[in-house]
Amino acid sequence: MTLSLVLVVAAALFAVGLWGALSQQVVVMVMMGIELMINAVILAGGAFWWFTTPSPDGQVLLLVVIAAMTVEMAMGFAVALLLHRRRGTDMTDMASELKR
Amino acid sequence: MGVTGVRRGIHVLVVAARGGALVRLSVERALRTLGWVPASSPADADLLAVCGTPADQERDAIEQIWRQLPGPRARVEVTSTEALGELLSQAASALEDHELQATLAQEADASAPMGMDHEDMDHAGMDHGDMDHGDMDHGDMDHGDMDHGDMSMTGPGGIALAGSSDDDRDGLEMDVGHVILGAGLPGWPAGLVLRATLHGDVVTGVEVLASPAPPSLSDPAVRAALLVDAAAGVLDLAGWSAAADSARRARDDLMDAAGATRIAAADVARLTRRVRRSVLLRWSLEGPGHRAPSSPAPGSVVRRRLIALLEAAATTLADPQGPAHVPLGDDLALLPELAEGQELASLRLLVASMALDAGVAADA
Amino acid sequence: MIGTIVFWVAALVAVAAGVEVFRTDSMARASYALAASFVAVGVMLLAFELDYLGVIVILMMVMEMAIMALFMIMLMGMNPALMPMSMVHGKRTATVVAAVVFVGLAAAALLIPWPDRAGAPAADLTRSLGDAVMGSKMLVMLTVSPVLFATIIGALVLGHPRDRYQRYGDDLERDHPDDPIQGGVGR
Amino acid sequence: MPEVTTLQPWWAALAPVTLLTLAAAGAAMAGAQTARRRGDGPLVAATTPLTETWRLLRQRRRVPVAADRVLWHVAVGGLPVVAVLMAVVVPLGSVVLVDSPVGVVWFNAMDVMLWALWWLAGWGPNSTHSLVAGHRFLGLALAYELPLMFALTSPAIAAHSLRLADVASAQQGLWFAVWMPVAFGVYLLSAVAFSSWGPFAVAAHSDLAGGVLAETSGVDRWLVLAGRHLVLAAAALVAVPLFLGGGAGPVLGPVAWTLVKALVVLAVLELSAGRAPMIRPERFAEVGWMVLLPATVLQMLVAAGGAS
Repeated sequence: MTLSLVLVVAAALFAVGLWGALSQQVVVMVMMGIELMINAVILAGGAFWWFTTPSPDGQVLLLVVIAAMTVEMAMGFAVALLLHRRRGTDMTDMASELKR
Repeated sequence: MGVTGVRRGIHVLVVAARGGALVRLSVERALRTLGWVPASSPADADLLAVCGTPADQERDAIEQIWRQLPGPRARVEVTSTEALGELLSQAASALEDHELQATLAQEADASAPMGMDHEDMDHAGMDHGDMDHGDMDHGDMDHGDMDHGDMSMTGPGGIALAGSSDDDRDGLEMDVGHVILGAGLPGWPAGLVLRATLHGDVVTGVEVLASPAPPSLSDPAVRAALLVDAAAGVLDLAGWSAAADSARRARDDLMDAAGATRIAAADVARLTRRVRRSVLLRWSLEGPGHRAPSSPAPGSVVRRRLIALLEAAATTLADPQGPAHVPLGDDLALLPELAEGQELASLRLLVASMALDAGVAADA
Repeated sequence: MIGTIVFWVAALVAVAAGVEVFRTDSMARASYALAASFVAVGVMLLAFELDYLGVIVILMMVMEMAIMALFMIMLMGMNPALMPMSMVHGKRTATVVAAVVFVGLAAAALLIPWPDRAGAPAADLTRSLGDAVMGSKMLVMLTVSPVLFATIIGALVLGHPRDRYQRYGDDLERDHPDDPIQGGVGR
Repeated sequence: MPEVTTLQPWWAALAPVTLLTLAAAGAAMAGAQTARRRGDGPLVAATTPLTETWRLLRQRRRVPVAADRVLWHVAVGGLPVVAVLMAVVVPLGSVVLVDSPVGVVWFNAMDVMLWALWWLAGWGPNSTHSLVAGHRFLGLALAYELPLMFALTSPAIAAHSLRLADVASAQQGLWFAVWMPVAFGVYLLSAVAFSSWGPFAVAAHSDLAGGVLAETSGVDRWLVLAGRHLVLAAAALVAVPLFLGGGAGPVLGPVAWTLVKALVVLAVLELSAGRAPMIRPERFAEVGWMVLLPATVLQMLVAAGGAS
């Protein structure tokens, strides 16, 4: 296993996530796509850290990425839930305008 | 019983037909002497014991339950307490009869929807299998106007999907379903059939489809036994099986022809004290069956009824000539009001606390 | 040797499960496919001796997906008996963009001459992470914590259907909230 | 850092066997208690797990219409696997199968796996009762998990390490259970809860017709029931290095002491069954967040103070 190969795996994960985030209609499915992209970022980050500079700083950065992902999820679900309650929709197309 | 050498640990699903409550008590007592175990659901059971004579519509339900027994399986229909031991030992040997079980297994395979895997989507109109589980109603889906075209409201396997409703408590959709609650549930009153509307796991409506026919009893010991049995049912559903088992022992003593009534009366008194004193029970039952703040009486309906049941049993034993308490009719009518907004599990507690098998309902 | 095999199996699982997220019709399966993808990435991190981060990824993502599955079902309303449906728009554009991005990233990964490793990992990586978080990088954590806290509050405010006036009355005059089911402490 | 030898991988085969033996002992204890309550003799009581195993292995399995078989199998088979994974990081005296530097977090991750497994066990069969039970388990999980996390942090803070062997050896003289009673109590309570056992048996309870077990039969049912005892046994094993001084003790060797202590903890967990009414998640959630969580945070501060 070399850095390049691991990065190709990460790129594949990222591309799958991107496809989902762009093509899915339902808010939660879009979020799953974004999650998958962050998953790829975590993997790539881990690989970079291991193969180039294995210092503690890199670990802290990964920790921050993981924290950012939880924030994304929590807020995403909250907004999806609110959207659902207020408008009875979970489709991105129908939520494209933020006004009621 | 006179039955020896029979395998222990057989799991038995006891289903009481309308009016079969008394027979059920005898059967459950027999199970205990045999070291057999009451099953919690058809999937758990080796043996189906039908107590009393089922009416026609009950027969359908029982057939469906029978189909859900995984096998090796056997069934007995107990209409009277005579020859009960013999019936049960025959059933036990039927379980060991390999030829018979092979035939039953073939039958099951022929009637069961085989290969109903996720990928097989075209088995519409199959037999539902479980009458009290997958029986969801049709509903509207508001994804329907999007670009995935016409969808049938029925999913694969002929099972209807959950629907939606306007007055949903949590504001979410697609979680409205209907379940039929009836025979086959452990500790369920003989003959009662309910149709519950669920929003997720919250009950929003209850309709009584069939009500039980409680026995009219002259023997105070038996009357007390039914009351204690009802209390045992509540305790079981509340999760306190140690107390439930003490109650069942007292009940079996009361049913004993030799008459261990005096011992049983002391046991009931002890159990009542224990139930009254349990802080955890009081706390735990504050949730289910807790009335709206408008209700004058504070505390849990279920707990009050439970204590009243045990007290009624004690009174009946102390004064055999005493009155037989409130009739049941108007009490069951209260159920929809009490059940609304409760969880499915709490509905079970409420129903159990009504002691419908005993035919007397304690004042709430 | 075993480590390498585990790594590549995990890599395969991560990507395959990622694809399955969008292929399946079942909300539950989609959620748990994503969880599987995260678990596989967690295992891969373990191969980089990132024990703490690897296990944390597994822990958090399984937890998150267990809850996410509920949201998926809640908002999309499917039961295990599923009907196939396509919930996709702009499929062609998405496919093209994703393919181009993949080719670009993969080419970059393979063609860029990555630098050699500078320095060696600490003997106890978990301890070194802890020292960094509690020492030189404390400011980062001090920033992350209020963000997480604000997220909890914000998400609750947005997501909770009942506010405190509905629970405690217009003048907050009730001792006990008027909830459908009373909580265990009575607040 | 204490000397701990990592065993060769082929010893791994012993892990499930040991854990299964422990779990069988636990199941026998629980069976004996139930049998005694029902008035059966002690011999019957002790053999309950065996007769039940024999019965279930002979039973055919029935799959309801349109069940999600894949996820159901994951749930059913996952329980024993997670239990074994939980237990492999526990040091038995001076030997350990997997000497994870983050053993405490590993245990935590495995208990979170149970969130997924119990819910999937409810989802799989496509039945109202089991699905409601699965949801209800998640409700309970949200209530106990955060206090549990803080309870697990306390010993780690006091020992300055997440490695279970370090945590065990940091308790020379005084067990963490003695001066961290809140953390230990929350740990025991959560162990019962994530095994869906005793007063927390919310995922498999009679008030929902057996909950996740409502449609489970045959070998599937055996795996769930055995998996539950295995998880209890694993939790009891992990409690030994975390709170009970690991293998330390007079006369007997460290391996024996670890097992003896684990058996005692297991007895406490197993015998909680049926002793008290069910602690309903909707009632318990508030207790978890408003009482247990602050209590465990305070406990953590005490642990930090005591350690420095």
